[in-house]
Amino acid sequence: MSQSYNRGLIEDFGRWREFSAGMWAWIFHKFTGWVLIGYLFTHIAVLSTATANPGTYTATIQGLEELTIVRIGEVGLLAVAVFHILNGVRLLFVDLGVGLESQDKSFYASLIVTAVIVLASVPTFMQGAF
Amino acid sequence: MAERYSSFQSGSMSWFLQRVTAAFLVVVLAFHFFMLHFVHHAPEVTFAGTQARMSQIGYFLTMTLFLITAAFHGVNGVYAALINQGLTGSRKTAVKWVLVVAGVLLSAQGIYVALVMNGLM
Amino acid sequence: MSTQLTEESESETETERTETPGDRRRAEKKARQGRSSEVQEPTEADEETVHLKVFRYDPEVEGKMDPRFDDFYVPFEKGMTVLDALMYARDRFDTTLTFRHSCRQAICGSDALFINGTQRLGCKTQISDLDGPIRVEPLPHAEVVKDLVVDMEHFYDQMHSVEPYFQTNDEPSDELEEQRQTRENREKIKMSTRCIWCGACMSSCNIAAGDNQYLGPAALNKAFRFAMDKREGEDMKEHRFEILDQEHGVWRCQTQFSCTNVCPKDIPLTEHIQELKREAVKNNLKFW
Amino acid sequence: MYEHDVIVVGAGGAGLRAAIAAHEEGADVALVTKLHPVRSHTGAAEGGINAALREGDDWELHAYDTMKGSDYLGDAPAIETLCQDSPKETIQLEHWGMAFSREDDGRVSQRPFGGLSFARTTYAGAETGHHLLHTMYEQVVKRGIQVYDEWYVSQLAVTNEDDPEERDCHGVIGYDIQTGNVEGFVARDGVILTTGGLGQVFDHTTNAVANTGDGAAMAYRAGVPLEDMEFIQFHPTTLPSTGVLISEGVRGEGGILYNSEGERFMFEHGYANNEGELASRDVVARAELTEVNNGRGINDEYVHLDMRHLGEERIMDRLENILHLAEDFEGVNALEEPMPVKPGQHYAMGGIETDENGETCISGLYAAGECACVSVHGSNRLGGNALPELIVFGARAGRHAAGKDLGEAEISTGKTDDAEMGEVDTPVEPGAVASDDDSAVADGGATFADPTQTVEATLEAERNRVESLLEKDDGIQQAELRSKLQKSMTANVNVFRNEDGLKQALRDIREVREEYQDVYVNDPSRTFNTDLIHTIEMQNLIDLAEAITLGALARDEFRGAHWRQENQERRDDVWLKHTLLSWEDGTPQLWYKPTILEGENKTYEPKERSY
Ligand SMILES: Cc1cc2nc3c(=O)[nH]c(=O)nc-3n(C[C@H](O)[C@H](O)[C@H](O)COP(=O)(O)OP(=O)(O)OC[C@H]3O[C@@H](n4cnc5c(N)ncnc54)[C@H](O)[C@@H]3O)c2cc1C
Ligand code: HEM
Ligand code: SF4
Ligand code: F3S
Ligand code: FES
Repeated sequence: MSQSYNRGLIEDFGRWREFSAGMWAWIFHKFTGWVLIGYLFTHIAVLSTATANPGTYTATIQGLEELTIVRIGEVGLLAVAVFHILNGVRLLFVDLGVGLESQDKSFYASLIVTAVIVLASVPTFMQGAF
Repeated sequence: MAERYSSFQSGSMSWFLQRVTAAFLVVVLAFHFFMLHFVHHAPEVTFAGTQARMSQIGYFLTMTLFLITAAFHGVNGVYAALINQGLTGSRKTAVKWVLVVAGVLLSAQGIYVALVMNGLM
Repeated sequence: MSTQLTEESESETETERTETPGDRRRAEKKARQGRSSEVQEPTEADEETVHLKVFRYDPEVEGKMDPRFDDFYVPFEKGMTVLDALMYARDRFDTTLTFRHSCRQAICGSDALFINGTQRLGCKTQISDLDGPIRVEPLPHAEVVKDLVVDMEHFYDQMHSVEPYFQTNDEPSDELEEQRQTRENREKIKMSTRCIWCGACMSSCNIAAGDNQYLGPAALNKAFRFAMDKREGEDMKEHRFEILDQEHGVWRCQTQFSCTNVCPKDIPLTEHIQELKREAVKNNLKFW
Repeated sequence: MYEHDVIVVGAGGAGLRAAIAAHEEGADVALVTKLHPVRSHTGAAEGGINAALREGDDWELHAYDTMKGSDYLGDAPAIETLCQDSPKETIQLEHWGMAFSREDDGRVSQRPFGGLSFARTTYAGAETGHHLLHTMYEQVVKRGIQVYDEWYVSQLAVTNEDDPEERDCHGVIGYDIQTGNVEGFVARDGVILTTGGLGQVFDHTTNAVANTGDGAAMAYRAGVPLEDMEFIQFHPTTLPSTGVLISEGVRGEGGILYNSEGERFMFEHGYANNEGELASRDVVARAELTEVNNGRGINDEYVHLDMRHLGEERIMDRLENILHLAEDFEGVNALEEPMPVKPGQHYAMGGIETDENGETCISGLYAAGECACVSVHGSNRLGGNALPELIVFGARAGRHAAGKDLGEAEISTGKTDDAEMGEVDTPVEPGAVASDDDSAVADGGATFADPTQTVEATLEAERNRVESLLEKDDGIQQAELRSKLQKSMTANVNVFRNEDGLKQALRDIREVREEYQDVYVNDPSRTFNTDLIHTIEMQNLIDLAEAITLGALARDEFRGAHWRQENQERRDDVWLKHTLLSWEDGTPQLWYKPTILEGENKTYEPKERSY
């Protein structure tokens, strides 16, 4: 073979503007999945305070909930979880071979529905945060 | 050509279980969020409340199963993602066992915590 | 092809040829070549002119060793395709412009290119459907041999690795006796048989880019074509699933749909891959 | 240097079939092809494969149709072999898994085609060629046959005895397009040329850019006669900007042709008062051009083919792919506007003279497929008869080259006692331009006893040629010459031919030939130098254009696809014979041999060709 020129990885993420719906869905799903498993570890760690004694547990949870940053984080988590769920359901349908022609529409729908749910939940989540 | 699939290793089970766990998670995760943020509000969570819920055997079992499936789903997802990025050979084996251990520890710790909450431990 | 670095280094550089007068003159010619950057000024009114920005690279020619984009201004004609414009630019402005092409009718699969950020066949893309300037590049995730020509070897290897040929254990003994196939079964495989090996799908797939061994959408589609052909019989089908069910087989697909989006033959690639996954799961459950 | 038993040059339908057949005979075979096999133009064929498979049909009917279609210029032994072998070769494809369209009972579908007395055109959707090509490539992969793809064969390694019939072919010279290396290929048992069509001689063609007739030109210069080159089929409905074929199906379904004045000229100008648009291909093509020449063309170039009145439903049902073609390649929405169409070069009936076993007069040199002329098509090819030719004669050439005994051929090759010398009055000297560089004239190497030496000597000459083309750095570029040649051929050697035009073409060809002496390759690179490849191809186009024109000038009659203004009828008394051209070391020599009309069981009597 003659010499050839390897363009390396630059082209991949430098070209994000050219990504299609399916690719974005994949990237978001990945991202949200990782956030969720990361959270799961943290979550269990926090809950582990229960093994020390009940007081610590209650104090920790309530202490954390008093922090605005935690509240905001929770809204973020909700967004992440809702998107992962909705897109997960979309993927389950794709796996079953249902609705493949409108896979891009269902992705956009997942985004919109996520946004709506998250916005609607903000009052509940932020209750008493400020 | 033949050597391509001589080390025959099916990916079908992990793929399939990832979907099955996902289907299960949809339900429980929604339930969990709803329970902890809408029915009871997170800021009002106390050990007593948690203990009360955990004492119901149905809730306890659901949460345990939730934890195990989520741990499996999450860890398996991470593993699949890494392999898709081209992880192979001994690094792959290493990552695999690290993830398995992490998943098992997570579940074990989680179950232990639940049992404590339950008041059984 | 994967954008990961391959393990073995490619050290097949040509052995030194002895210097002949020809070599010297060619070297001079090369040097001249490198200096003159072939830029055509727009000649006609802008709407009548197509502005092409074409990727250029040549491992041997000075000045082209560093990849660059060249601008060409080609007079527009009704019905003009990107391939027509490239041919015009080559024949009138710069004969060193290199790209593969042959049939001009979307059947030979030679001219899959990266046009304005999407994998398309040059011959099947109307200029009038694009916003200018039109950026033409070689297929991403493949090594560039020269200008718009990429190395297709990896793609062919993947295609060959799924045993892309009909096999059956009960071929009719009479040379004039046909194997029967129902219309439904033919319909089932019809779309999958349309593949022209252009490589657009493979180039568009991020997973294929990350995993060199991933069979990729085209090869999986080829496998689908045979696995679903009832003439091959059940034994063969099982054998085919052994190939598909391997680590770098169907499971690698993350349903990104890029392949389906770019396929110039409108083959529902993702659908076919998903069906293979389901079949594979079904098969494995059966063995329990 | 590479060495194999059988070297097949080209990997379209004919080449792949030949390689498989030779492999099955136990030969070590290699395919050397300038395009990857699946890129070959066989993939573009739409219609189907003629084969007498069904009850009520038999090979003799097929043979009769073919002979009639050829306007009695086909050779009976070739036609009968085609028709006898086609069924089993077609079913062979089915056994290899080809995705034929199916009937309710699960058998392969057949449809009616022009000029056939039985619906025997076996098809796979509207993409029969694509399936045929891919199915056979798959079999090549299965058998592990060696493929040298993107290797351009630029020369045959042939010994240079004075008499071509005494020459031997020992191999070929290939140029590796990817690396620029020139290498020799020794063929122990035979070289099979299957390089396909020569459409690029014209500027408007349904053929691929790669269809430059390389094999025919190389064989010609090596001493093999070219047969019936004047017979070129023009298809009446091709898209003006690309030459993409719009199937006859549109007219079959009721599509109408209009000129710029909105007249339905097929009737209004009396070209075909009965059949109208459905008259045979050559009639319609001539009518369209007459309209354009008389100033009634659109943009002075084309006419309109309108199918809007058929209604969207019917169009979607039966002609859907036409909509895509018009949209993708011409930017026209055929549901809303008429499609522009004009005649385009489509198929070369003539080619390398071979017998039914594919062998040429040079021993060890074979040809099959469109580049060859066994003479099954005579002066006019029937739709659906080219694909069976590929598989039937491809397989025979492969087997014979690999050493299988196929019996004595009935068709003779080379100048035999039957040969009748011909003469044609040309305005300029045809043939090679005299020069001190002999390699352009003859086949290179001296006569060596050892085959390898023949290849080596040719290799040396070829390396020098490539070297000198690359070295040269000013002069004229091939693209300019190519377009000049093509324009002249389309203007003068198109569907209308007359003495003046043909002579003009010869003058133009001469001019191009002389300018070609000055050609240079602009691209200095050894990597994928398509400029160089096109420049080498250009030489072939010149030789073939000249051969076509010489034949057309000589043949002063109207037969099949060849029409002469001076003599607009078929003249069986003088012209029931094949035109042959021999290169004679640079000086084309015209001669004729009689058509063979005696078949296995009967003699075919020339009749009026009317449908
Ligand atoms: C649009 C269209 C539709 C058609 N429809 C039909 C139909 O319905 N039915 C029918 O019977 N016929 C049809 N034909 C005719 C038929 O398809 C062709 O005649 C036939 O496919 C030619 O096949 P081939 O193998 O001879 O050549 P090709 O398929 O053209 O192959 C030529 C091969 O030679 C190689 N080659 C050429 N030059 C060189 C070189 N110098 N060195 C190395 N390799 C070389 C090429 O790479 C290629 O692999 C159609 C033709 C066209 C153009
Ligand atoms: C609630 C419902 C959920 C659904 C429907 C769901 C669905 C899915 C699906 C279908 C996949 C596979 C994607 C693919 O392979 O293409 C996936 C991946 C993943 N999921 Fe979930 N999931 C859910 C919850 C969770 C939870 C709770 C976690 C965290 C513990 C999680 C973590 C992950 C991770 C880490 C991945 C891998 C992502 C990647 O490919 O990088 N998921 N999910
Ligand atoms: S599947 Fe489609 S995109 Fe992929 S190689 Fe085949 S034709 Fe090209
Ligand atoms: S783009 Fe790749 S991930 Fe699957 S759906 Fe297509 S193969
Ligand atoms: S040139 Fe053949 S597919 Fe575009």
